Amino acid sequence: MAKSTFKGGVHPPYCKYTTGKGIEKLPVPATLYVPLSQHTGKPAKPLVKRGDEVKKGQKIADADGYISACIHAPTSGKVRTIIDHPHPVLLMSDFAIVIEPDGKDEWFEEPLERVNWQESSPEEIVNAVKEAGVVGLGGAAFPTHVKISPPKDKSIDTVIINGAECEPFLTADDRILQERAKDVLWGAFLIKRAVGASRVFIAVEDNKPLAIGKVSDVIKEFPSFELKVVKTKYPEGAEKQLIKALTDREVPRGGLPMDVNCLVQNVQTAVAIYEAVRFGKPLIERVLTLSGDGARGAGNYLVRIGTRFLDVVEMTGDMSDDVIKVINGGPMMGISQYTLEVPVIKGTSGILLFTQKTARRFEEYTCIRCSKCVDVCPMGLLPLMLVDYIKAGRFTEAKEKYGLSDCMECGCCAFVCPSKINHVQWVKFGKQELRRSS
Amino acid sequence: MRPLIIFVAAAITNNFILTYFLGLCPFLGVSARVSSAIGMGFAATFVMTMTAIITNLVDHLILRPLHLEFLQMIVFIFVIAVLVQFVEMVIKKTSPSLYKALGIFLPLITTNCIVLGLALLGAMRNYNLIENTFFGFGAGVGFTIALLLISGIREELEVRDVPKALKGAPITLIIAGLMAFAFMGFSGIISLQ
Amino acid sequence: MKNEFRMVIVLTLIITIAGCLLAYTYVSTQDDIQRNLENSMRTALLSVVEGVESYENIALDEKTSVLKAKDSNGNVIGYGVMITGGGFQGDIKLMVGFDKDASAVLGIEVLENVETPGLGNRIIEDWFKKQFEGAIPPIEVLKGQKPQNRSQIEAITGATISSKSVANIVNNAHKALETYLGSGGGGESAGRGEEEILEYFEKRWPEKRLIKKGTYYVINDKSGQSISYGIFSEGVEGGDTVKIFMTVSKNFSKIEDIVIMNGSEVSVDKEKLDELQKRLIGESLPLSSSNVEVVTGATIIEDGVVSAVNKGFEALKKELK
Amino acid sequence: MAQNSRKPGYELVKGFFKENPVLVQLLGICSVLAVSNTVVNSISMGVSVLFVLFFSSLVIGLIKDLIPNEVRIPAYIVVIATFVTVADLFLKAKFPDISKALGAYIPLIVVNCIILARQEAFTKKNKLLPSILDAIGMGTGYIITILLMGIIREILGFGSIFGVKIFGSWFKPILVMILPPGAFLTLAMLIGFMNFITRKSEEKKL
Amino acid sequence: MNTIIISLLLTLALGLLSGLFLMISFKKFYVQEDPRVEMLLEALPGANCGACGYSGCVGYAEALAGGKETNAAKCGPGGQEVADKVAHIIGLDTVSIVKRVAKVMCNGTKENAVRRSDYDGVKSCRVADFTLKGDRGCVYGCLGFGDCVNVCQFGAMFMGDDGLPHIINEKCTACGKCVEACPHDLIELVPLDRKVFVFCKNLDRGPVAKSYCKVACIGCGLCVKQAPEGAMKLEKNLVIIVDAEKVDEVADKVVGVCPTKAIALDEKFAEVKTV
Amino acid sequence: MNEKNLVLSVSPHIRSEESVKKVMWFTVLSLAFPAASAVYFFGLYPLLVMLVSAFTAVVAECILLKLRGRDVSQCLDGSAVVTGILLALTLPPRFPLWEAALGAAFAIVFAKQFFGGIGQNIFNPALVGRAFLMAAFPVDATTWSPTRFMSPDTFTGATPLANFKFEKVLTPYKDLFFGNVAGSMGETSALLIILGGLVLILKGYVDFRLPLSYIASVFCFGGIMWLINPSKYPDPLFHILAGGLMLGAFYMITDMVTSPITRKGRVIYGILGGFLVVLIRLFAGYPEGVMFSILIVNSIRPWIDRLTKPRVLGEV
Repeated sequence: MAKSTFKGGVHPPYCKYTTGKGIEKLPVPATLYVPLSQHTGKPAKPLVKRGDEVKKGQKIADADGYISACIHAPTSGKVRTIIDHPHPVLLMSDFAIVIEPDGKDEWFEEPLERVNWQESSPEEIVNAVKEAGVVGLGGAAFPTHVKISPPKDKSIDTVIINGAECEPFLTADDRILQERAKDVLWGAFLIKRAVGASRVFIAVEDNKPLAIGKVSDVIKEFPSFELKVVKTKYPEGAEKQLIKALTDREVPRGGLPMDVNCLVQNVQTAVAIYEAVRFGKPLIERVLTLSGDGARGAGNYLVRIGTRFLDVVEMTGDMSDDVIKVINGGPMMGISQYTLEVPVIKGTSGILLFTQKTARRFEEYTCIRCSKCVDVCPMGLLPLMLVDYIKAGRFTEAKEKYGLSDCMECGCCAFVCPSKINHVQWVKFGKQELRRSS
Repeated sequence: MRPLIIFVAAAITNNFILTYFLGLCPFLGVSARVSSAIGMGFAATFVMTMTAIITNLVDHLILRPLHLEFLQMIVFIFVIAVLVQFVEMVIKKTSPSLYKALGIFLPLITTNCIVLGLALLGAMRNYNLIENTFFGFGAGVGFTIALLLISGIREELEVRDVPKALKGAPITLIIAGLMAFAFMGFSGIISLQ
Repeated sequence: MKNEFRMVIVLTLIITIAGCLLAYTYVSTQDDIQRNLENSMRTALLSVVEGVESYENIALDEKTSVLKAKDSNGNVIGYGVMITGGGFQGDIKLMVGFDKDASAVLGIEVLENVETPGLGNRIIEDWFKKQFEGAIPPIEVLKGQKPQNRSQIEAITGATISSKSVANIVNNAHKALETYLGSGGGGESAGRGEEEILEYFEKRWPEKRLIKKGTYYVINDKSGQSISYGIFSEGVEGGDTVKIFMTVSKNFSKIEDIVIMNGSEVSVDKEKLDELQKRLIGESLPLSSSNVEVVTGATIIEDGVVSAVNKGFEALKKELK
Repeated sequence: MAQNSRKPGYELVKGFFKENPVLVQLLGICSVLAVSNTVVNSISMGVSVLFVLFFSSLVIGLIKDLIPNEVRIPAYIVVIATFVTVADLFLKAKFPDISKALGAYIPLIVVNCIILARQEAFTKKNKLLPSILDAIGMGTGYIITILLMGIIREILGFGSIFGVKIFGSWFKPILVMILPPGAFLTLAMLIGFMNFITRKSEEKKL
Repeated sequence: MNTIIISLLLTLALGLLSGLFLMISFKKFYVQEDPRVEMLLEALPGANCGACGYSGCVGYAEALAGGKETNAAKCGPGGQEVADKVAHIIGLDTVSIVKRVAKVMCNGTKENAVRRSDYDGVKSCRVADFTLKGDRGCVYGCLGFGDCVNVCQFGAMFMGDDGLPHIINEKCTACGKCVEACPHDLIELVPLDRKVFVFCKNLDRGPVAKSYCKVACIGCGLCVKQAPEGAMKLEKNLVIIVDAEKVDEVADKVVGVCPTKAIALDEKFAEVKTV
Repeated sequence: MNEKNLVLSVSPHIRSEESVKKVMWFTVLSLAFPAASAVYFFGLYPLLVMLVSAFTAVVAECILLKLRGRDVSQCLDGSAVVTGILLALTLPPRFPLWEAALGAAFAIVFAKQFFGGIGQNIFNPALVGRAFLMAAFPVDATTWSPTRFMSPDTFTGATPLANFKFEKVLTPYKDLFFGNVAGSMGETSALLIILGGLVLILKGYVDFRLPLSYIASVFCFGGIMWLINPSKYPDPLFHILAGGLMLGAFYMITDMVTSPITRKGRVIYGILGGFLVVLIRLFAGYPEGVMFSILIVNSIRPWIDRLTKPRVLGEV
């Protein structure tokens, strides 16, 4: 069977070294830094103040507005302060609640199975998800309760569980599928219920045979569920590309998946939803991949939100001395960090430690118009023209003629570019300028 | 067949800009942007076709019978100037939008050597009315083609690292020069009388 | 309102003054310009035919004209053909000199060309032109080889097409000259070609057939009965050559019809010629100058016509005997 | 700059280099490109343009107040055309060889933008004397440019100057210089060079 | 003679006919226009050369009159003279009387400001700031890629060895290009005779600011006390000079009291430049 | 923890192994195929021409970069060498060295540096150099010499195309394919050029659409004309084997900088180019049209790019 895929894309070296490493639970570190801004949308409002005692799972910050999410204490302890601390996404310091664990790790409310959780109404599911502070765990960290409660005029017929972890190095989703396939499917079941969809696709790339095997074992129990094996290609896991590959529907420009009656959720998010609905467990920890050639203890770890990268590294066996780059997320779209002080947040799908060998520096050369970037662009854009126009400061033209806003910054263009042009940086810059001017 | 050959020759193989150097002055300014190139191209094609018709009539009906060929130049240029002025006024009055799109190029065309050059070349080659019409139309199309090609190139060059001293007219002339190399390939396709 | 009138007046004034000024300049430079034209033609002819004292220009069509080169005695010593033909880039205008038999090329001169400078343009170089001296048409162009005979020339390296074009034009010139000479048995006519005249006769008497018999024509009726004779003839008077075609009744008594072909140096209005023609029809042969009424303005050729008619009459009689 | 403009001397000299009609104002490019393949042609064309420019400025300077604004262009252009025709006929009568070489381009002096542009830009707004000086200056500037083009192109393209070979047989003419591309490129280089110098001198001033 | 008479008649007829024709068309098709367009056309050379990028002088004049074009100096053939006239007609000329120059309000030299990371990417302040917040500890200070230097058309700016841009006052025309170019709004146009400046734009709390920059304003407020009432104020951990003249009067006092030398005299700053 | 600062950069943090230098020098390497045929058929002199041409190109690039105040080391990125060698390969086998050098310098200066240097040129520099030489020294640029395997006595000084155009003589396919014919030093052997081109295609430096559409287009248009009048026009196979078509198809029209950026655009570009080749070969004065056709499509390219913008995903 021809595996479905999309147009464009690249094949970076996958380096999925940790696919065979089971998920290990990391201990609670000495201090936790829980940023208030861990999701797309408005930062949460703190509910605690300096000196307060908190319990594990206690809500410490509340969602501020509709597109926002609440935050829970990852463990029990004392709030030392609320202060600016380096943030793994904003690239500068931002407010974080600093918690000193008391070591007891006591629950505020022990997660207990709710009766008849399988029959929860959509409202109940959305509510449970909202209370648990679940956000998209694939990286974008969009508040999940928003995503699973589409407006009345949009109907969703297809739920896609995104197990196509296409970023090199990352194996967290892969492991989740291998170890908790059934929970994932239950999560998908709940999402399907919440949005009233008729079918569920579980999308897994064909380079994850173990996960595929596991899922196909348990999927039989779920009618109207379908396992979809997709081609291994980056960025197969991007929403629009995945939808195109599985359903041949195209999300309109500037639109959302719900415009074509689809909903895409990451496998970990599905698990989080499952836990939130069944046990009322808030999102206080997540599985991430620690990898890269500088990581001595590469593997998949269950980490408390707020654990600093530094702590993760130290608890897993340190790193080699020549690490020169630390990345939050995958190598294609992740964010490089200027310090290891940054904490793990809900959207942290991986921590990559690169040495000189992997994280090579390149001088930007003149574009030779080889147009490889055009060939690989999954959005059908002309990256080289975009960069030309952005460089010339013609941002509106870049948007109107060359679709600047359609770029999803997947980095395929920059990856293949023989001139080592930083397309993504230019595009980010261009978008920022556009925002400023409007 | 002959009018068609004349058309192709004037439009491509003996392109006025690239082989006769006619019509270069506005060419340098107007070729900077595709939008103005299109406007100018259309306006020029229109005026040139009209000119070809009218000067041919004047030539064959008035000047030649009276043996006043030596007056060709002043009569032609005068007729063209009056014609353009008239067309401009009409467009301005009747369709302001068309005037915005085309009319503003009209004064530029009166003083453009390509128009008079066309009239005189047509007279020199003894074209009849139909041939001359095709000749004028072809020359206009050729002018438009050259203008479009060069403006397309120039718009791209705007975001490129052309040496400062060569920006504008010099690089345009260089492009024209290199295009003249390319168009040399067409020489001999149609040899014209 | 006043302004508008001023507009008209000024415009009119300016163009009128300009027109007059130009007309004046034109008139005063006309002679020089004409002379320049003549000169250039003469120079060109001189460069291809030696010893020309005077010449006669007969325009065959827009692109071709034959120049009859004469020595001081008025004898034809050769021909120059001024001809325009297609080259590689555009037209090439040549003056081709032929000997008086029109069999060999005496020389060529390139008058105008727009060939690629330094390449096709090399047709103006002497070595290339010299190749044509004494060449016998039709001329063939060889590439990269030395000519073997007098009908071959060597092409210019890298400019084969231009070389071939020149050879072609020379060949065309030769053809044109031959046709011209062949038609007129001396080739004096220019006003009307032989074919045209024959056509004219056919139109005039559609029921009759003209049959060429050597130098004269027999005119038959439908049934094949010969009814009259026709002949081309020429006469000279005061340095002018006049050529005629006439038909004579079977009994050699009357001119049945006559067409006077105006030579180029004889400038007489067409109406006058027609008038003269009409008067001659029906005149009895041989003609004497006295029995032809004088046509005003045509005196110059009248004597020539008379002598031509008589010469033709004599010739016809001789042929038929 | 501004105060200079009143001196008659400035009006004369400015066209030579500083406001050179071809290199700086980009006027009259067509004829410069078309007729500059030899020095002789360049001079003839240059002188013809100077002639026409001078007389047109003179005449238009004299009658400009009589001409209503609306028919300015037809009127000017007729005056110019008249002088061009005169020049054309004159050349045909007295210098047939040059007339032949310049071919169709003499008539095109009529639409040589330099002439009309100077009338519109200068003569129309100034007194007679400055206008004439301006015309002479601009005409000379034109001659300088076209001559420069002619010299460059003839030397490189024919290996000669004024038709006299100046190199030995070792020299191989670069034919392209006398073809259209050569014309375009040479002029491009001249204008580029001019831009370069202007830029440099401006930088110095600052 | 014949020829002359025929010419005369022909041209007379032609002139009259077309004159009348034009006259009638004028009356019929007359369109009222913005008078300024006429004036501009009058001022422009009328060469219709297209050097301005518009379709001839009319296009340029209309763009100017319509306010679409604000550059009065686009006419190549016209030169300065025409530019002046044009500017006058559309009222564009703003002559600055006091000479102003651009000044960089950051003293975060390589030595003073700590780098937080090793930047790898497009060498442009704006790009670096918008995408990665730059590579210096201070996200308010100079990024040091020289965007301002690159946009300066007058060669009045250069990048010093200290990692900061410097301005050559004599060449600076206060065109404001560099002000626009700086993503951190560090460059200000100031009168040449001003003395005291706050060479800092940092909004972080004192200890934080101090952790990455030796000369950061830590918002201690000592200077505010030295200055006349209302001449300076503290806002978001940063001192702001409200009334420059008053502050200049007590320059030495204000400068002397600053613990980090974030406030400095211009002359003192100038010394750094010459290095 | 180490004291060194961490590297801060925008994603992606891994890059492919390609670089401009690699692409260019590999292209130089692949030019060994046609260069080998040049040496095999015409002796060592062509090698000298290539060296001189490439050297001049690099020097010219270096000087211009210096004058323009750009990074001088760019001259060694290989692109100038490619231009120099390609130019040499399009020249007749006995082309004078100084003229080749002049052509290379012209190509670099006028077609490349004046447009902003590498990646910014509109016209293929090698072909501009070639066109310049064609116009500057028409005789030298069209003086062909026999291969080492041809008898000089019977050699007419014409290329197969010229032979056909002017003498209506067809050259055997075998000679055309292997290269035992007169012509530019690098264009004669279709076989070796195809090999070199295939290497580039497999390496991903050349989009197969370009040579394919170009050759196919020549084949089709040539074939149509042949069907119309087989006695007057050559058969399509002759068209694609003779002259510089192969060199043009694999090395010239495929130039990254001057070819369209979209796949659709490339196909159109190739077809247009092929059409022009047939047009010029059959109807114009020159026997060969490859160079002109590519220069002409070069100038049309901006419009092709403009009109073949790909559909953005989700665009209606």
